[in-house]
Amino acid sequence: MAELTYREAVARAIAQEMERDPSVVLLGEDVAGAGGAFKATGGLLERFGPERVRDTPISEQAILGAAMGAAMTGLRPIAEVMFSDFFAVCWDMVANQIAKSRYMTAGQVQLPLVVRSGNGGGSRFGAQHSQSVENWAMAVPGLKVVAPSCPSDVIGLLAAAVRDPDPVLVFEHKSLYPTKGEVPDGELVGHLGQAALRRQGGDLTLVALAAMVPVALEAAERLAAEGVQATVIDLRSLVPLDVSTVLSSVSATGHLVTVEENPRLCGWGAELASIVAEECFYDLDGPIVRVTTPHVPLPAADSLEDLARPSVARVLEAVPRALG
Amino acid sequence: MAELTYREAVARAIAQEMERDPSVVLLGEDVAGAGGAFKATGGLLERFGPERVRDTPISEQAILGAAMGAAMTGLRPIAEVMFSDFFAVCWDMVANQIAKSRYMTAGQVQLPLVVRSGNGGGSRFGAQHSQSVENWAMAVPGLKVVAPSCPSDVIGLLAAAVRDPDPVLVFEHKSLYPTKGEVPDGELVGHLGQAALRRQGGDLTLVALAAMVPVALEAAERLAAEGVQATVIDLRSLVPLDVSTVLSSVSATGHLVTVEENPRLCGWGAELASIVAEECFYDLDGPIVRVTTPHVPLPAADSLEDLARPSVARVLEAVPRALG
Amino acid sequence: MATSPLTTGTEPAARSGPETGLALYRWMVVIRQFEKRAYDLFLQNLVKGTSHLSLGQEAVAAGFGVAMRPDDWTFATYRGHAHTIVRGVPLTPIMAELLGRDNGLLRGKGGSMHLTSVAHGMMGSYAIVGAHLPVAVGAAWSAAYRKSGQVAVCFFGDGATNIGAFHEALNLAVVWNLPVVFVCENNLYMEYTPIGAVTAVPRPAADRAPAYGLPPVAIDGNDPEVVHQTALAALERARSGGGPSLIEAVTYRHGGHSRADPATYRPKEEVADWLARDPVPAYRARLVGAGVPEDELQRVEAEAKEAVDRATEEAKAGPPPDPGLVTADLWADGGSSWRS
Amino acid sequence: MATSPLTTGTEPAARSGPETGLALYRWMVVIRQFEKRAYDLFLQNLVKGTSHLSLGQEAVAAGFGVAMRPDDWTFATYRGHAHTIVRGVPLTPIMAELLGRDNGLLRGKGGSMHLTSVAHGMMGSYAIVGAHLPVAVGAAWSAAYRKSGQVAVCFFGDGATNIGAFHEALNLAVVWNLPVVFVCENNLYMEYTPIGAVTAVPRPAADRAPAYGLPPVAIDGNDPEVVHQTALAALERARSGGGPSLIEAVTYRHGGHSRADPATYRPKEEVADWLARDPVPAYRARLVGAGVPEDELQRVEAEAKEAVDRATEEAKAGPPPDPGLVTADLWADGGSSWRS
Ligand SMILES: Cc1ncc(C[n+]2csc(CCOP(=O)(O)OP(=O)(O)O)c2C)c(N)n1
Ligand SMILES: Cc1ncc(C[n+]2csc(CCOP(=O)(O)OP(=O)(O)O)c2C)c(N)n1
Ligand SMILES: [Mg+2]
Ligand SMILES: [Mg+2]
Repeated sequence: MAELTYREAVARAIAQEMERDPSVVLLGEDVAGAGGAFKATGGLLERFGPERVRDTPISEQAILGAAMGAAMTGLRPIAEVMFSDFFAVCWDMVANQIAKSRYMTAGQVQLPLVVRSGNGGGSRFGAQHSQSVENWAMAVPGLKVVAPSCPSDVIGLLAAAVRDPDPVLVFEHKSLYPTKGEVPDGELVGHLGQAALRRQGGDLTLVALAAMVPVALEAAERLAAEGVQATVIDLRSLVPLDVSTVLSSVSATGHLVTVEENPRLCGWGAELASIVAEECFYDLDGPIVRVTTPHVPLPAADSLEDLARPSVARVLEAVPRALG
Repeated sequence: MAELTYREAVARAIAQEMERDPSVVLLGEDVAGAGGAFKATGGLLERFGPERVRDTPISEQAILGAAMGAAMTGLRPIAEVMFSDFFAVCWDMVANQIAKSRYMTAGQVQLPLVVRSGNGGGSRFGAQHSQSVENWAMAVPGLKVVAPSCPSDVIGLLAAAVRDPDPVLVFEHKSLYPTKGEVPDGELVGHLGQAALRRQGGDLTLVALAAMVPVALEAAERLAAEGVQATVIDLRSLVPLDVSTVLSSVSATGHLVTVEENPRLCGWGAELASIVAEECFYDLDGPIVRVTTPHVPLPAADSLEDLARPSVARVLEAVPRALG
Repeated sequence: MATSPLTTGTEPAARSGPETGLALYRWMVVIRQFEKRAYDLFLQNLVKGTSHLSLGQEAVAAGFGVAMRPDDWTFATYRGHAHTIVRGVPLTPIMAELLGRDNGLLRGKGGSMHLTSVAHGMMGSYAIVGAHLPVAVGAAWSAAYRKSGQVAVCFFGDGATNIGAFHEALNLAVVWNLPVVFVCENNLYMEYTPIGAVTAVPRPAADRAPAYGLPPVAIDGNDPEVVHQTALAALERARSGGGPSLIEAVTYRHGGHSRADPATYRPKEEVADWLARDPVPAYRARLVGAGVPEDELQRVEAEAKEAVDRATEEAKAGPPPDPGLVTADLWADGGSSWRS
Repeated sequence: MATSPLTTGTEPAARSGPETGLALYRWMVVIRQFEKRAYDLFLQNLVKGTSHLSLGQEAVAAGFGVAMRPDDWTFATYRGHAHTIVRGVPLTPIMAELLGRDNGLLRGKGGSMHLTSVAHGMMGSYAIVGAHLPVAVGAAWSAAYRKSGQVAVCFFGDGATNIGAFHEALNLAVVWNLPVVFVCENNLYMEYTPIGAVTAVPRPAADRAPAYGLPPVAIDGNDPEVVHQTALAALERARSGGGPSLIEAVTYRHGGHSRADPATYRPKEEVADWLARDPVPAYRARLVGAGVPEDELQRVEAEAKEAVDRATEEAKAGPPPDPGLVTADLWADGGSSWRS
């Protein structure tokens, strides 16, 4: 056991996989010489050399295209898109090429690749550097999508992503990079598609992802003080989605609140709510309530950004509506 | 009254608006000389001249960037993205620039622009030319989103979009271009954000969009033959979303089935289902069921594509589950 | 404009020998026959989706096909039948794919625009303009990393030179000095708009080469020997660590952009001019002049026709795709489940 | 590499007069003082988000600012304080925006990376590399369409020359012959990587100009008079229907890429070299040499300092933004409702 930061966990996961498999390579803007804009890839150039750890021009389409072409010809690339907002400049590569090639070719094209990206708000970077866009990826068939909330999950999910035969997008949350957590020693490999039960309670199910997990947990503590016992599920993986963990919890509690950072419309919370409203309808004892950022871009000023993103207070406000 | 095709309606709407307002201009690949890849802009070059109707290179980022720059400095451009799949190559312009500029600048930047695009499947074009991506747009705050299902709505919504002070994405359905409908004479201007009640029935609410509207209507006829009376709502506009029309219908019928063409996860159906599950929960008498394309890209072969897209049969299959 | 005089950036190392000549001719004829048949089948409503033919552009595919090593990689656009054929992919599955049958190359899932046969080094046909240039760069990176000596060859149209991905791919390929050959088939038109009307330079690819530190190369894309020699030189350069090449092959499509496009937007004289320079009869005449016996050419032609006939019959006999394919092969496990 | 000898593509029409010289110096000093203050405030934890300073690059903004007509348009990157200042936007709202206050230029909604003042022709600061080049093209199109004589001037970094939007914007601007001036501030680095390490040509912008039919222009971006004269010529060319220009102004940032980046990735000697060519003292010395009285320069400096002091105080006194702003101004109706 050792305490690591979330950013250190990224570098450790990549090193673990590069050590194990010489076909694993890393590319992106400033990932090599500078160790990454978020300092999450520090030391990798020194350890694995410039053939495996490569700085690129500011050319996201070329970065992802290169990852794709390398993956289909035998490498297992890890590409970095510095801020997840920049997926917009290479969305064709992600949504039309990487996601669809295996299906269109009836399974001929293999794409074992990983795209890591700094996602989410809280850093006062404004609308073009703060988005939570995991729902963009979730909406596109052919992409696996994970978003770890703690250092040990960073390692477990990133390692699982590298070993997975399909393309996986790993959303690292920017505001979590400096956070710390205990990490077991030795090799760590997780599973894609397993939610984690972070807290057990019989009155209500709270589902959250990435930076919203601590928010949900704190809300659950406050609720406990008022006598309401909440289960908190850390979804961890959006595709594959651990539907059964959510359904069995909601079956037990009868109430669901989702806590998501993306803007209001068409987020993973909407998907989850719809699944529950279809598959678990008769077990529901109250409305399903989603706590989200309102349907606006994130403002830059600290006070405004804090108001926009879901907070413990907003979760607490939502719970009575869900309990009905 | 005259009978027009859906594609003729596009040209008529644009002509109506260009006639009225000299600041309206049209740009896109092959829209001028060739009258559009779908022949939906025929005759406009001849009528309004090469300064107002402009062919572009294959440069979608430049097309949308040019539309944005022109809109913020006094023009009202209508840009064409030939197939909506190509939004992926200019998604930054749409999602990060056009959608966010007014908000980020506290209202300083005005963006009265329209982006039209051929959307949806049914043409056996395969995975990269058949997508329904209206949910991509719906998920991004700052974009208005409409999708007409008939020629008169094409004119009404397109005209309303041109006159709207905000950016509007108009999803024209490729498989509807050859379809015909009655269109009133004279100027036609619709409203963004009004759903249309296409059929009234007390037992069930079916909600559909664009090419799924005829599917839902036919399903409703078949249901009527079995004694189940369905209301069919043509959503028409995703942003603004006519929530009240949907809620009041579901309050009356107690049952909701959505019929959407996009892949399974995070579509407008999920959003609508979630809204109903939150705001109308106590009026629901059964699970909310979504009929969608499965979470796969669209296959090219006719038989496979027909199996993948929602059909009357799939809607009929879903109804008993919704009725509980 | 794109009709400006051609320059040959790479001098042919040697004239092609008679065997090469016949090989070039054979592929040109096979492509010609195949594409004409595909058009007929489209008119018979048997090709259901869209298709983009290479009629008139056969010399480019043939010249490269003959020059490439079996383990080299092809990346093509939606106009990819010809490039698939020259890699030795059997004609039946190609034709069956156009017809949307279960015996299609992609079992009907991809259609005409996405022909792929990884086993033959045909790494895909891409329907988003420009998208495959960065992908080819990635394949070349993998070849360089593994020191495999493979080269990625990437074909695209004149119109693709104006999209961002072109720029990013060229720059990265040069910076990383990768074994990739970019081949612009300049057929003077994007869909319906002349490339000269929307491009800042006369030669859309060649005039951009210096922006990536590469020499400008524009060749006669209707001359299979020029194409073949240029291909050999570029492949050798790539294989020996000399880095990328960008080649503009000027050519012309005889028909419309896709399917039933009558291509009325092109001046009659221009079409007539280019038809007079039809690469197939022109090369035939050249071979005859070089002493290749007439009956040998006729044999090649008959074999091509027979192969296309057989492929047509076999394709037509194919069943519609298994319905289970709709939800198959999204993931490596063969399925498409999004829930665990 | 980017440090190669500079060439001046446009010959200065005439030496700048003393008034112009003082104007250039004034803006350079204001920018210098403002940026140093922004850095101090960042260290005091008052600037909460990120910020990208133009310390060392003042001559580019000043040279263009003095040359532009009031109704011309500026499009800048996240490194846009300087370009906002030279359009005459008052310093207080700029500073208040950095501090995230209600009296900020964008009421705190945009922050340092998105400074915009439409009333001053400052049409935005864009934080996605390359995105604003096509937008500037659109503004130029609108000027041409309305025959307004306005010019769009678009500033970007060396790193932006490798992204697709650069290519698309340049091509379209030339094809449509639009009044737009593209200015590459080549400060030799993207974030932390030297531009020469990731670019296929030595001069990232100038060496690409011919790919769009434009002459290669690289100038000394630390000499405000060279910048000013080049700007005048390009603006005049654009205004008179001569079409776009692409100018590479070679310069250097004194500090890190953003915020507290210590910029240790740069060789000490390189930094020392460029500090020795600091444009502010260098230009001061030149003006003194040209006979501008010392007290006039001191007055300019004192005024600048006073203006920045006042802006700082007023900004600090600003309240936090009205909470209602979170859901304001998504739409033209002032709100952000997505339901009707
Ligand atoms: C990004 C993108 N934009 C537009 C299209 C639509 N489209 C398909 S082919 C084509 C013309 C391409 O012209 P060119 O590159 O010259 O190739 P050619 O078809 O002539 O071989 C266009 C505009 C597309 N497929 N992808
Ligand atoms: C599309 C995109 N990719 C990456 C980034 C992250 N990023 C911000 S600034 C920067 C470096 C830009 O370098 P340059 O263009 O030279 O401008 P400079 O900062 O030196 O002024 C990078 C990579 C971004 N903002 N947008
Ligand atoms: Mg072409
Ligand atoms: Mg720079």
